Amino acid sequence: MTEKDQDDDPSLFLAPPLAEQERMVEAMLFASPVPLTVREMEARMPHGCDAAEAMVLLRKRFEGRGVSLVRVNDAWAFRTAPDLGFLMSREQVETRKLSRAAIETLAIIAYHQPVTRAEIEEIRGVSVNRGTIDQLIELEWVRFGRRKMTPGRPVTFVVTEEFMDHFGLETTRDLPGLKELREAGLLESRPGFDGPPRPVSDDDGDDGVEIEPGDQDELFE
Amino acid sequence: MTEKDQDDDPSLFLAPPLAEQERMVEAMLFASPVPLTVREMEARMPHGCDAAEAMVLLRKRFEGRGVSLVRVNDAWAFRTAPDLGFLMSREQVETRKLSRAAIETLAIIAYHQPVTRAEIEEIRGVSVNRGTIDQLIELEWVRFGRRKMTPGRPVTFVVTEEFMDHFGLETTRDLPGLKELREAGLLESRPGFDGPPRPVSDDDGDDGVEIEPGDQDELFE
Amino acid sequence: MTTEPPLPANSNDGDWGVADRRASEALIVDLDGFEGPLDVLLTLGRTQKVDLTKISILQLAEQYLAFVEAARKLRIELAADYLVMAAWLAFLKSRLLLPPDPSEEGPSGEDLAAHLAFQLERLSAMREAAAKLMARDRLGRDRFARGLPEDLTATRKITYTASLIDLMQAYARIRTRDDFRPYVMDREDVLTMEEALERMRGLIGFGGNWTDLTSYIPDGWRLDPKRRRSATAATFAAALELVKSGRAQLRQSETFAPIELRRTDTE
Repeated sequence: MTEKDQDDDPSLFLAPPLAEQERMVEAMLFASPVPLTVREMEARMPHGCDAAEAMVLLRKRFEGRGVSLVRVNDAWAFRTAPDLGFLMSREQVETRKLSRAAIETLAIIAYHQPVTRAEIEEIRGVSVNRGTIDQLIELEWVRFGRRKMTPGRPVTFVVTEEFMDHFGLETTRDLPGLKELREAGLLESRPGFDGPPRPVSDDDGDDGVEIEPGDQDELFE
Repeated sequence: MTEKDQDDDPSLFLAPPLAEQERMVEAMLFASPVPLTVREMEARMPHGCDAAEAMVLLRKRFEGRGVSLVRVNDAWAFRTAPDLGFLMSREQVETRKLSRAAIETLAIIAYHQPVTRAEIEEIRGVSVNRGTIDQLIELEWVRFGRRKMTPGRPVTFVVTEEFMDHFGLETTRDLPGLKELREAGLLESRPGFDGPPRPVSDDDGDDGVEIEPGDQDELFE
Repeated sequence: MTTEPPLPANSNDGDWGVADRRASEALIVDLDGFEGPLDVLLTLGRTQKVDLTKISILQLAEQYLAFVEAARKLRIELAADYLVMAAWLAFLKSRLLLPPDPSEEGPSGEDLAAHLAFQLERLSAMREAAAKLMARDRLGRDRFARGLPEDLTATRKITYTASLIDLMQAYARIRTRDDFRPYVMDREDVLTMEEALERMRGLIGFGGNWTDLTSYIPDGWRLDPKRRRSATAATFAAALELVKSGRAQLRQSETFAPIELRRTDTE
């Protein structure tokens, strides 16, 4: 290819036409099992390519198709259109059924992240079973976040990109009903109250950890 | 039987528009782990669909694109365009699980960094193969840190940014301590769960391993 | 705020008490299905058939106390959490019924009730959110990733991977291993019975007279208390062995007096 020679001499270098770049982006996204960021794609493409622009074209092309481009945070992936799920019964993966506790815990982590175990317990009013968070981590839907800057510096939990990909969320801002919940003040914790007794967890009777308002904002900026 | 009748009487039955059928074929071929025949696809589609005709449209649509439809015996599959193979080189990495020795060594480095080889050996209770650390360095998860100001000025090891990226950590301080691991259900509480207890013979007679209290506090504060 | 006169106790029991008690017993039937006291409160709250924001916390407290009472009558053991909540609600109820005491510090009964209402609303909201989340078009169920892995077999590079769980478990394994290490005795300061027996077999031939057993303790085992204890025990056990095999006799004049050993004269 003459491309090689061009690379050696930058003055002669020409980025491939945009249509060609679109093909490249299409191929990479098709081949990748995980969502790819624009930056990751660009790193593989010849010099001078603009993956973001190619993405714009590609998205338009796949609008309303049987497979479409979905965004997961900063990354992109091809996924089949949800209305065609009925055709794919054979591809459906048997997922372990999550317990009610696990589902609730997952939702609390998603809506309140970063959230500590003590906060999850406060919201649910019961102690979190060992194994519940473990299961969510194993599913790769939950991971450890930054430690909270409160006494005891407890670890926090946050949801992952796999979680977003699984539930078809572009960003955590797209969580269903998030705006309403926030407006209703239901995502705040109201510190300073001797509310009803906190659940008695076996091994940490410790911290009355309160969320500082600032911590929450970080998530939903 | 009734199927036959319906087919004979088209007024009773309306197949989805061909464009819709094309979407279906597209989605099925994309999601299927094996190439699909026209007959297999038609079996999954609503009555009256003509997968062969939909395939004609779909093939045309993908002509010259970054992925194309290829025929494998009687069946069809999406493949990335051969001329774009150079973009796919990264997809061909074969990933293997890290050995137990390597993951243990890595864990010790992450939790105790900066740490010398002698210290790693002390904590693991067995000697560390040269190759183990080399492997971790090659993976770019571990690098050399500053020399320790102790006799012999031994080199230390620390974990890298790539390590944090891979494990989804912002800082190593976010690594959970033993108590938190236990709470998340990540710590087996039974001895001998993953193998027989350590032999008490001479091969690890150095078992009076003491971790200085200081080390511990730092970790599990 | 108008302070209503405190209601006489049980005055309105007749109004909803019976139905409520019945409902409480119905709840107890599937107590296992509940996720703690807050969950029970939420379920009880729903029976009020009003918006959660308009719920009567006083009535809710009554309902909950009836629930606990019913459990007690049916001799059902409630977990501690439930009882702690009952105690707290009884306290809340008294706060709500009595006129506020101006000298009292801390949040008022109304504040506490409002906070409980908030918690119930929040839990309920999280449940709805969870249901909405689970009802979304999910990957692997409604939406699918590419099924066919790319299998261009050009250059194959091997890379190693591990998950955070692997890492943490490895670390936990190392750090907890010592806890589970089988107990090993430090052998340096232990004289075994075999060693003592070996030694005494050689010496007993000279023991024609009654001799204090402690004189059989080897040199180097007499001063250090730990060593002396071990050697004494071993020597005594070895002596018993010798007696059993008929080679020696033991005697002790009184409790705690020295134990003496003599060879059995076979002639």
